Amino acid sequence: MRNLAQSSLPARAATGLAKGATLSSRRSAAASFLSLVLVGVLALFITSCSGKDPQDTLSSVGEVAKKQQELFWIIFAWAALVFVLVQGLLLFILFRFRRRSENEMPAQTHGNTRLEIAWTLAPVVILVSVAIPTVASIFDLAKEHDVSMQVKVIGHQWWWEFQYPGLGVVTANELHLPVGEVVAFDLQSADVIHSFWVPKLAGKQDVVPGRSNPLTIKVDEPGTFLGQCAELCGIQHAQMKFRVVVQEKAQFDQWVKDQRTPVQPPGDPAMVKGSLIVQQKCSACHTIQGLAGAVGKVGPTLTHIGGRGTIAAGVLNNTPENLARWIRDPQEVKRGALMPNLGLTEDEIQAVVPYLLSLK
Amino acid sequence: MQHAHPAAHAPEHETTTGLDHRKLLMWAFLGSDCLLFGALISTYMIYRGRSLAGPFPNGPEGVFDIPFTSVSAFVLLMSSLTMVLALAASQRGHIRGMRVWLIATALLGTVFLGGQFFEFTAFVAEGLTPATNVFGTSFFTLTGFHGAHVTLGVIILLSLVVVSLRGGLPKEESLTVEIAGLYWHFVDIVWIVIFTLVYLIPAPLPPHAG
Amino acid sequence: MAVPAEHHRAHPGPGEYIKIAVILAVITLVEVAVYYVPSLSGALTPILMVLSTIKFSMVVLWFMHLKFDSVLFSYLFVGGLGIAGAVLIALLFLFGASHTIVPGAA
Amino acid sequence: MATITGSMVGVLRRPTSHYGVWSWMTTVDHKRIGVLYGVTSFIFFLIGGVEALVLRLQLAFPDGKVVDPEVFNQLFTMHATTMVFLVIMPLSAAFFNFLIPLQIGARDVAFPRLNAFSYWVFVAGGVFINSSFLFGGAPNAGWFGYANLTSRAFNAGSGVDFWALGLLGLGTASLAASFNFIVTILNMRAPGMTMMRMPLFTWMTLVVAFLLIFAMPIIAVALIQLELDRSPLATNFFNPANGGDPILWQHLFWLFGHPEVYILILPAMGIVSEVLPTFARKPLFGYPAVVFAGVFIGFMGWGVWAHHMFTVGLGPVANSVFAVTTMFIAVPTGIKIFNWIATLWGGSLKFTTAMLFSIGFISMFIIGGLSGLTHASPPTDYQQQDTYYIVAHFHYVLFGGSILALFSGFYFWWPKGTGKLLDEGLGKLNFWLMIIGMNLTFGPMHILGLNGMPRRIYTYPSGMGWEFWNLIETAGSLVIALSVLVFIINVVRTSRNGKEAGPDPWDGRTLEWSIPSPPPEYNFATVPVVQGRDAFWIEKYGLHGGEGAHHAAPPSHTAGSGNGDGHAIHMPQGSYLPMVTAFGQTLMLAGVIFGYWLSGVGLVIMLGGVYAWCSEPVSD
Repeated sequence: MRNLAQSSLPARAATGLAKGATLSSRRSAAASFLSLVLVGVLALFITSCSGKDPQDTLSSVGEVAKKQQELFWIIFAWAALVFVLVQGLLLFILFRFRRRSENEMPAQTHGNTRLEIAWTLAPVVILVSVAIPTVASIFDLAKEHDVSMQVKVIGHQWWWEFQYPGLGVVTANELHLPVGEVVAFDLQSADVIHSFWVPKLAGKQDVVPGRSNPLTIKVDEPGTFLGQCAELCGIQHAQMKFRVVVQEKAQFDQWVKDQRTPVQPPGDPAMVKGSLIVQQKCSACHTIQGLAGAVGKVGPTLTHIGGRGTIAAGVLNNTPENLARWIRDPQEVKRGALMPNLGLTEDEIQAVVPYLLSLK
Repeated sequence: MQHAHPAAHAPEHETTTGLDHRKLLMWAFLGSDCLLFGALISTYMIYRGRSLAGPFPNGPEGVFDIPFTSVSAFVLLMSSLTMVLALAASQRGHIRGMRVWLIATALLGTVFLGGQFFEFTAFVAEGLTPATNVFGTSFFTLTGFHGAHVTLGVIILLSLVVVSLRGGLPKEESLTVEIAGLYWHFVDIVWIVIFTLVYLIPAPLPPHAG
Repeated sequence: MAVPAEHHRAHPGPGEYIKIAVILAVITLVEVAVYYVPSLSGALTPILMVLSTIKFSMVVLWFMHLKFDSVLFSYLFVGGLGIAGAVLIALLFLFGASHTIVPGAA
Repeated sequence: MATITGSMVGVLRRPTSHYGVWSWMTTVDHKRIGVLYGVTSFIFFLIGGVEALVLRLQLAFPDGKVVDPEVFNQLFTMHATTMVFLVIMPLSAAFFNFLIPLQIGARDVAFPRLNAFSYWVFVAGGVFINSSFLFGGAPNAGWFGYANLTSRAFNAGSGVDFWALGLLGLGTASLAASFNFIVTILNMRAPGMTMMRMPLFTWMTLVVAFLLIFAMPIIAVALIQLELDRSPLATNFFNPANGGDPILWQHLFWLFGHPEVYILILPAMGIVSEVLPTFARKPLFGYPAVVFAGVFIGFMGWGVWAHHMFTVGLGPVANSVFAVTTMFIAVPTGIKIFNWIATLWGGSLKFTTAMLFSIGFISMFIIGGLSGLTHASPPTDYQQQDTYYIVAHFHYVLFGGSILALFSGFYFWWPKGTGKLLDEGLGKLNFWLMIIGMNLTFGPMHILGLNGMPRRIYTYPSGMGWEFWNLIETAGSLVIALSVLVFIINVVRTSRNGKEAGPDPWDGRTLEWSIPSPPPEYNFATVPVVQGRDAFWIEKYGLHGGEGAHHAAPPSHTAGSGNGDGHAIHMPQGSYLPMVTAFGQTLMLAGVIFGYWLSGVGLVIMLGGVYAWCSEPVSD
């Protein structure tokens, strides 16, 4: 068997091409399908770069995400090249070597060492040219930059807590960052594994109980960016979202100042009623700085909840109607959320909502 | 086209490699079982020095009793000797000798198990349970799995004795003893590893402990 | 390795088994002794690793007859043993190198 | 004990019939077990498929209301668990069982009853896991079951227990089968069948069996640790409050999980490596390279597991190491693909349905491999991890790869198993619907992933740019469903009035085509003597075959001189005991959920089964 003559592929390719010119125009079904796939897949990729969508990883804004995107395109280019070459070759073969008569018996080629070495080495070359920028990028991203601010992120089922240790600010589900500054995140979890991800700003990093994971983000233009948990963390994993508001330095400083101001006792008697109900019903789980007794740590802080864009971890826009709906029956909005139905009367709800929204 | 003559493949135990099916299976199983203990030992080693509260394995608050464990490790080691002696007897057709050595091996295995039971009881008395800390968690699981292997081994050995008493284990069947022996020796070498890694090499104390 | 499966060497007899067992017993004694010698505590881990490797190999080679039996058995066993060892080393490296543990957190 | 089992054996008289349900339930014939594996796992394929359809319906539109979030989590967990453990693995096992003895020229496997035991444990395990839907809810923590979401504190129901215990049971099935096939392949080859003459499918089976026996114990340990954590012993393996580390679970899971990926794909590669040469009328190009590439992929599978964990925070060094080893896997994979393509080059390609599926495999697998390259690089993976991009990637590998190849195998070996050809017209319709459906379903997932859509979310709002492609995917999934329906119609129709296949409908190359279809119980009336690779091809066309040497009447092993009529060949008798033992083992596992007394009952049944098994002669 080993004595069989080994025909050389290039030689056969040449004859194949020569014959190809006189082939009938009927293409095999498989070949036409594969060309369809080839064009289709490339077209799909190109249409995916529209850039308007809020979590598009290919229209990055943050510095880290931009570096990751650059690397993606390098690797994608290699992949696309290989894709076109190999699928093209496959198509050609299917077309060229289809069986024309039931009696034909092709040359019994068993192998070709030189060719096989060639197509072992070719991928190695490509892989090396992918591996080098990969490793460089891994270490570049892991480098300690000139950090100007620290933020501690604590993942909870199913909301995010953000602590600014240097600034004495604690907030939830809405992260404010100053433009152009390098922010170092310290990611921790209060319960199960989550993953912190703002696609336009940086790739994700897992949030693991018992560990503390680092992540750096730097954004050079202001804007509001969406993020969400990327690791399955239970029934409401899908609804564990947050927003990142990147502001000019002055606006950011103003926000910090507002956040540090404790809640003032309300003057309006309608508001007093709301504050009393909140004190009674909410304070075991929620903190409101300045409201006596409201020091609970189970749920997100409600100090300045009126200033946030969304409630229930990015699920609902923060409007009076939505807040009322949420308080009326959290389980209807977010099945499985740890906030129970408090059984407030409609009257009480109408008192609580304006009070909470007044906390800006 | 040739065909093998029907008579040429008559003996049932003739195999491609010339090796017995069951013995091949046993070695493949032992290779596989390496990974079982590999994962258990890895877990123990990863959690070394990561317990948040005592009791710890060694040091002033340590629960390990090295002289005691050394004796039981020695007992298990010697059971490997009695096991090969049983095999040697079986291969030479000394059926009664084989039974004696098999019983001796099972007995030594039982002594080892008794020691392990005593050790577990003592640890629990000192406040170490599987729930106490990650040392307790990984220690009891690892040594418990080993103990389960020994128990199964003892059952196999005693079954062989019973089979032999019914005349089912003549000289020609010594391969059965050999295969059982492979399993038994494997259980012994696992303990050689555990004895060194778990007992003799002291674990670092957690930085914030005691 | 070149020994064909059918012609592997005969297993040793009881005399050789007992000799091996005596060596094993002595090594075990040395192991425990080393454990109690304070001046050796720095080198305790490497000494114990070497000694127990010898014990391990002797049981496998003589009592389990790998020295005498078909090399195929050795492949099967060493395959599993090798992967298990590599996994252990890799995991110890991974957990040793990277953990930023927050004790008692969560 | 002895008397109990003794009387039990007396009650369960040794089955003697060769027909009817009981003969199937007690069979130890590898071909029948293969058929049982195939039918059972195809039923699970339909169940897992329906689960996928519900998931796709939920996600067809923003704010879907088809199922509630808890059910959604259960469905995607069960979809993946089913497809991996109850479909692709056992479907591969169906081919192992049916084909291996035929391909190596053996009359049976080394341990026929152990083989039956594997099957029954698999059935029991599959039913057990799925029964969780009836007992308070299916597992809901993903097929990867990441700790500590699986701990009692965060997952009080018993779904996770069904999952962990069920997988332990299925693990026994895989282990028993793997030991069996390792011994069978090493030890029961026909004279002249050297290792380097074995069919590629047999080689890949051997590699997979080794991967299984080394990988299964690791996941078994992890699952046991999980169950101990959840048990009254309250261990702390994955409990961070007491020093445990949930990341340990991830390491152990992926130490198993990555070899598992190759366990799922290597049999497919083996099938393709049989189909392509047959319909190209050429030997596999570079056989040794393809074999070694397969072995090397299996070996490398142990050094890449942490690429599933790039975002966990292992540090730059570990991430770099695992990135490089992962990329390196592309080399042997590339070797295989190029060798397949070179097999086609210069061949005489006949586009049967089996061939189309195999070509589809190559094409789709290339896409899956290339998208894999983009997340072998950690910095890009930080964006792609846990998004639909990953879902796209592994569906191109597992559906475009494994499932297409398995369908190729159905169409290829169906005539061998049943004696009847599947209809080629319906087969081609099946192929085109399936390949169009899968590209519609999984292609857009690349875009959604890059567009920031995470996996495992039961809902998404409008305005994210995800609506259009999600709808297309759902439509695509219905096309896949249609293609499976066409397959079923094909099976039903041809079983009634299909064309007779004859022993060698495809001008086959390997020994299974030298015997009648379906093969007799003893497979080979006379044991063949193998002269080289593609043993049957050589028999037909001579050692230097091809090039005009076209024999009209191939020799067959159906009849011959001597005792070639097969009547004198004794095959092992059927047995109830594998089933009894498997039942006992499953009860033992179920007892962990339903009460330890049940475990006791199970243990007694199992020990009784083993005891009777050991004392039962191979045939009376």
